[in-house]
Amino acid sequence: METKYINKSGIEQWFNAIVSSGKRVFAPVNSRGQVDFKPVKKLSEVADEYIQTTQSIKASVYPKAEVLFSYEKVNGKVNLTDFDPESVAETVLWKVHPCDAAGFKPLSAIFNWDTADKLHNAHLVKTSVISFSCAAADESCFCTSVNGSPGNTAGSDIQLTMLPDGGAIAEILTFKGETLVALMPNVFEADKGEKKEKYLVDLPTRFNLEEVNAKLNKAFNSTVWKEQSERCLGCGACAFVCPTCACFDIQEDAHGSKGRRIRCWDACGFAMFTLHTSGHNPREHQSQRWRQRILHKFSYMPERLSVVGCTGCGRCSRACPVDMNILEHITSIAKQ
Amino acid sequence: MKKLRDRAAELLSQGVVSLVIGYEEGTKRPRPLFCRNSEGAEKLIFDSHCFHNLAVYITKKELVGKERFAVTAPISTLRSIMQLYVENQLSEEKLLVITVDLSGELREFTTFDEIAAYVAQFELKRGEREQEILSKIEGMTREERWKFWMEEMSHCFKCYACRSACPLCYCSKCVVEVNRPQWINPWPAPLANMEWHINRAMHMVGRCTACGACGDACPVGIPVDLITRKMMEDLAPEFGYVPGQPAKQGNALSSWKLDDREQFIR
Amino acid sequence: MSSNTDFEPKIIAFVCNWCTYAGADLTGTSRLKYATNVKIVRFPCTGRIDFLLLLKSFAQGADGVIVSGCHPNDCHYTSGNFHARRRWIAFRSILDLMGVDIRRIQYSWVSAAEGSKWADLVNNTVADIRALGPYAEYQKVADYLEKEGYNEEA
Amino acid sequence: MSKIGVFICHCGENISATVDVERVAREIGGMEGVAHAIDYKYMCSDPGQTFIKEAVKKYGLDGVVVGACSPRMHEPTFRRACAEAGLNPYLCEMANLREHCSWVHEKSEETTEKAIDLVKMMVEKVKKNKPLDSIKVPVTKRALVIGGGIAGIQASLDIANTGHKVILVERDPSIGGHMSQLSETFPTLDCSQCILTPRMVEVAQHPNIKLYTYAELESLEGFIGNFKAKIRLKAKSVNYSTCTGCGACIQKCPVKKIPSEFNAGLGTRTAIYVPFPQAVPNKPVIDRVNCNYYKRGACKICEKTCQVGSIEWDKEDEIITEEVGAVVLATGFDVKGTDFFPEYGYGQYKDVLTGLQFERLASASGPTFGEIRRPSDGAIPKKIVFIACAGSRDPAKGIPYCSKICCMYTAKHAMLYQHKVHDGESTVFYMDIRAGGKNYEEFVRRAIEEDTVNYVRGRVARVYEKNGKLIVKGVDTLLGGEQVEIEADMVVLATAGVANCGSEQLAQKLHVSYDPYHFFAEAHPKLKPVETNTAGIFLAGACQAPKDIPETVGMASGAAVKVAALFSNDELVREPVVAVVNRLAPPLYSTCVGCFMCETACPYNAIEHEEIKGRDGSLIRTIARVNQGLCQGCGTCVAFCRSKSIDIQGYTNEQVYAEVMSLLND
Repeated sequence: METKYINKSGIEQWFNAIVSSGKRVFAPVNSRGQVDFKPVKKLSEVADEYIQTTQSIKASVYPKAEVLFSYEKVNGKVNLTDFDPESVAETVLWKVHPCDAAGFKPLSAIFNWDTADKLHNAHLVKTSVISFSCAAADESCFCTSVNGSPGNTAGSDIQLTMLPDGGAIAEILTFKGETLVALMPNVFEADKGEKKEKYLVDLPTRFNLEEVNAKLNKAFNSTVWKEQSERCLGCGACAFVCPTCACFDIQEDAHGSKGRRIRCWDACGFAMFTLHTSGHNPREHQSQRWRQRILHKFSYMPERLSVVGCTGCGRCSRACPVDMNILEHITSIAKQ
Repeated sequence: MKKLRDRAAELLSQGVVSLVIGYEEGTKRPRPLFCRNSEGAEKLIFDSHCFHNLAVYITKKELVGKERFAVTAPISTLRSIMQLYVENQLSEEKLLVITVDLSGELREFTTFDEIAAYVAQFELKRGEREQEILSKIEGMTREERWKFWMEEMSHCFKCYACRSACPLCYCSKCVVEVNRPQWINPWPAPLANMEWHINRAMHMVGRCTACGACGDACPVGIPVDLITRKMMEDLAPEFGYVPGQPAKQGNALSSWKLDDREQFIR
Repeated sequence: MSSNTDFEPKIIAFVCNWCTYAGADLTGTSRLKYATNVKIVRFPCTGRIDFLLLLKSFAQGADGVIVSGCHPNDCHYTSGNFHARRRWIAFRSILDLMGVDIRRIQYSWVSAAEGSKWADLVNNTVADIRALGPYAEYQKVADYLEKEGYNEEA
Repeated sequence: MSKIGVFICHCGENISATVDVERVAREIGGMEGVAHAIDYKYMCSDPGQTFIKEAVKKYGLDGVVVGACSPRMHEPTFRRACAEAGLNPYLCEMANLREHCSWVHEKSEETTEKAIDLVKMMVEKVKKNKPLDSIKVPVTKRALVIGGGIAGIQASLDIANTGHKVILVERDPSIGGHMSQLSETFPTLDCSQCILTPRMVEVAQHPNIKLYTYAELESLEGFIGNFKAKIRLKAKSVNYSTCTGCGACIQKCPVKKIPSEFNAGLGTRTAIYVPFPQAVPNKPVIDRVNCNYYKRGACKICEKTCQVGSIEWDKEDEIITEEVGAVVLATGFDVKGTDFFPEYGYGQYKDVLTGLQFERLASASGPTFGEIRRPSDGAIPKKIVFIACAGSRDPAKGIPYCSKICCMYTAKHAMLYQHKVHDGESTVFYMDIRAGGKNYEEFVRRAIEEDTVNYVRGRVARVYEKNGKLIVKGVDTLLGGEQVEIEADMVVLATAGVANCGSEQLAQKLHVSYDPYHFFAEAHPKLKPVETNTAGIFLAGACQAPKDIPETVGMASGAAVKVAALFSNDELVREPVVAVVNRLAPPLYSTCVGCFMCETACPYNAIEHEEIKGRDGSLIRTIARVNQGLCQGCGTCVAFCRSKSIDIQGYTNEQVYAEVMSLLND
């Protein structure tokens, strides 16, 4: 790990070098009234004024629907074409928030908890993350309450902290990061000794994670779930914008004698998610599904995978049509 | 506001209703509130920022239970309630509807006829946002419209917030979840999304009251409400129905006229 | 669009049992010739025809669709065709709004006595769709899972 | 995996001349799930069918596809063959290789490929077919006939004579209908009453007929074979079990000036009355609207007169329920009154009459005892004008149709007039003379030639009164539009026949459809003229459209045969091509959410409400249920159902989807 300084024009030259290297570059772009990660070619396309992209980088790294394998039956013989990890394009994510980058850890923990997930890992290997530390936050942000921070480097390959002169402190964190630096090493100057903390937004913690965890351990039968979830509509918006939600569905796209099996995003908040063929639904009510969502992230994952299933990005709160504010709900549980 | 809170508290404490569905202050704007006692009623608010269509909750049995309940309803919610009524989803005995009229007075409806008469006073108009986007769409060629919507559809990740927020999407099993046959591909892909939204619009023919809840709910900002709205604007005059003032003897697609348009039929 | 004489359009016809299917039978008994491109799927009534089938047809590679049933007032079930007519008015309006090419769906009334009308309908529709060309705009997006690849036209 | 047998027919050379049938069989034989595929010269022949039967057994087939002619031709044949081999007949489908392929295309690669596609399509469909059982509905062998005119009388007698019970409901105090009002009937000029009254009496005395007069249908529920009719017996105020029909009360009734309905307003009747002397039953009812006692609370003269104490002042309407298996609608028609015609004085001229009023004048039992006299002054009209098509065939009047009977009865009227007033002069204004029918044209010619009725082709623009005469202004279009003006003593309008008042409400009660003029709609204009689109409800007579007596009687007998045929079996067997609402395990029970939009879409009122109740009897949900007796299998509800909760057997979503996909996936 190495810290360097890169000036304003250096940033642009380096960015252009990454683009010309042939890698796909995704960065936040402002279009249709929303800021989201999109393929970009020029630095000027990258959005400036925003707190958070609508969707997390999950949307750029993992396709919403992806072919696990395809098949064709010819003269009674089945030809199978498996997923090819090499088909995944090298991707660089530019201007990722630390809370997004931090999402890779819980995602990997889930996808690889017993057998390694070929697709997930292929995407991960091909992705490099250039994060920008956060100089601003809004009322939905709470990374500092879930072991994160505006300058958290977890999951990043390089982290830039923007300086008033337009340049940035560059923390080169991994080998992938070094590879990116190597595309234009000369723009990286020696560290000027600036403390990056000075440029980070001050985000006080909103709740104590251990305290919440302790409360949740005893809360399975609490009435709080019903109270909190009454207005929840049961859509999947929170799950789909979440950087750590990993629920998926397997579907068949069959056309006569050929077809493909598709993995696509799903959400534990959907009523159908746990519906059995028999008609029985172990999570019949919205309150049970809401409980599952919270307990999974704040209790089951820390317990079983040793990682908190939330990075405090606040996207679910922003995306929710009925203001299911996760911070408010967790805080209220902590206070109980 | 005080009148509403007092009345709600009264209804709850006297046991007239067991639940009042209304609005409270939310993070950035009002949000739905469920009060089951007079304490909860203190949080009630009702103003022009109360946008959510609360009719979406009144068909959820696990929520409203078996006892009588009240709902505070701006005009858009009232229209949905009327539509739900003709679709046999509501009963007069169980529902008390409260609104605040233009003069700020509290009004209570115990019958659907009263609601129908009240709703009839209000005209459904395009707002600025709808006007802006729709006139843009109306100015496009067919190919441009296809491109426009395919771009929009590419953002859809099928969270079904549009469906969840719609008071009229109360099916216990939506057609997208029907898999024998799989009418609509369940994965989020541009055309599969397009199919979903075309299907949604078809299912809303003669039913959509243009409350805008679906578009408001979309986390990725697709103006899905304008699909159903434009459909409604185009078809309501032709089929002779008024959104929110439904006919009991059948909706636009379950009825017909001898002289319905057919110049497109060769 | 340029007309393409090598292009053999795939067209599916959704017809009712009592009028158009019987009409097409009469075309046969009258030995009137028409193009082989159209294949008939039989329904009890036009009222039975689901709009989703039309959408699926295009997604699965159809270039055109014919929907045909009894003339108004002739429906075997008295009003199935009237219900269908309304459904198609609504469906066309929505498809047009979404930018789907509604010229590729040909609606018609063909009675059991109109064997020659059926032959004409098929031949004219085949010619029309041939002139429009393959419905690539729709078909090519059918298999894509992600936006990339089709939206960024070279 | 399916085991489907495919049988490709050459149809002699009809198919094999343009389609390479061997290749079709060969390629289909390689398809997934096809266990056996052959081609043969004539599949429908005995040996052909034997191939199928043997293959079903030998290969244990669970589906059969016959690629041959149109299923409209031989589907029953091949389904029967399958059934005989022990395979459910509904697991057999046909691919139309002849009418839809070989006959309409030239011999070519494409033609054969299309044939392959068509067979493939049916193979994919059959894979999704399910064994179906025909639907059996029990039949209550009792008929309800509504309307006691000649149509209802004929239908009742015909049904009763087949040994089945009939309930005949008549709105008026007597049966007989319009026919009882007629003087003489065309084209034979026999007396209407003479031929009708014996039939009326036969009805009253028939052991199989239960007659309810002064009664109306209140409601009808159920379906073919199983209707429940609620009938309102209007209070007659007279106890028929004791009344002897002596008529003394009628003599004494002080209210005597009520226009007689039977005499079309030309005569009068009393408040307690029998509509006409030959009425069946020949017992009076009290017209409560006009009775002094009911109006003012005092009178009761009839009660004093009645020797047997039959007057029941406090009698109330009674509602009875009858279970029936079939209904015959014979509610007849009405004619437009003279007040419908502004151009002819809005009914203000007393001597402008309707054809029905003229019937009463000409009738021996009428107000003038058969003499043609002017209602205004009782004088015998010396000049009379008949105006045909008064209202009929006049879109401006809202009656574009032909009332059908007017040409004939107008000729009859003119003839009767000439027979009764020998020095009289009669003129008929007509648009066309429609005298189609046995001996009809001859009848009209006789009126013109033998009875010297003056026929003028043209319309009458105006009728107005001047110096006690009715001035009839018209044109003679055969004489180049020459103005014709006749000073007449009497004018008779052949006013349009219209639907009976209340027919719309009745149609709604019965759930039968009706045309824009409120005549009941037949199920098919050609092939099902006596059926309605509601199974088990039939039509007889002028309630369907204006028609004359022989046609009415024929139709009534037709309806009776339909009823008798229905009653000839204990159960009704129907094709199982009907809609069904899905049922699932609790807690869902069904995906139907009970919006009941299907109920409003169904042309047959086949959608019912089914209450799903818990073990404690509490209502869980209300969902739709299809009444298989009423459903005709159009499938409109299926395409309409948003949650795909209704499906139609034989054309299920899975089946049609598989068909479409097979055509597109290669």
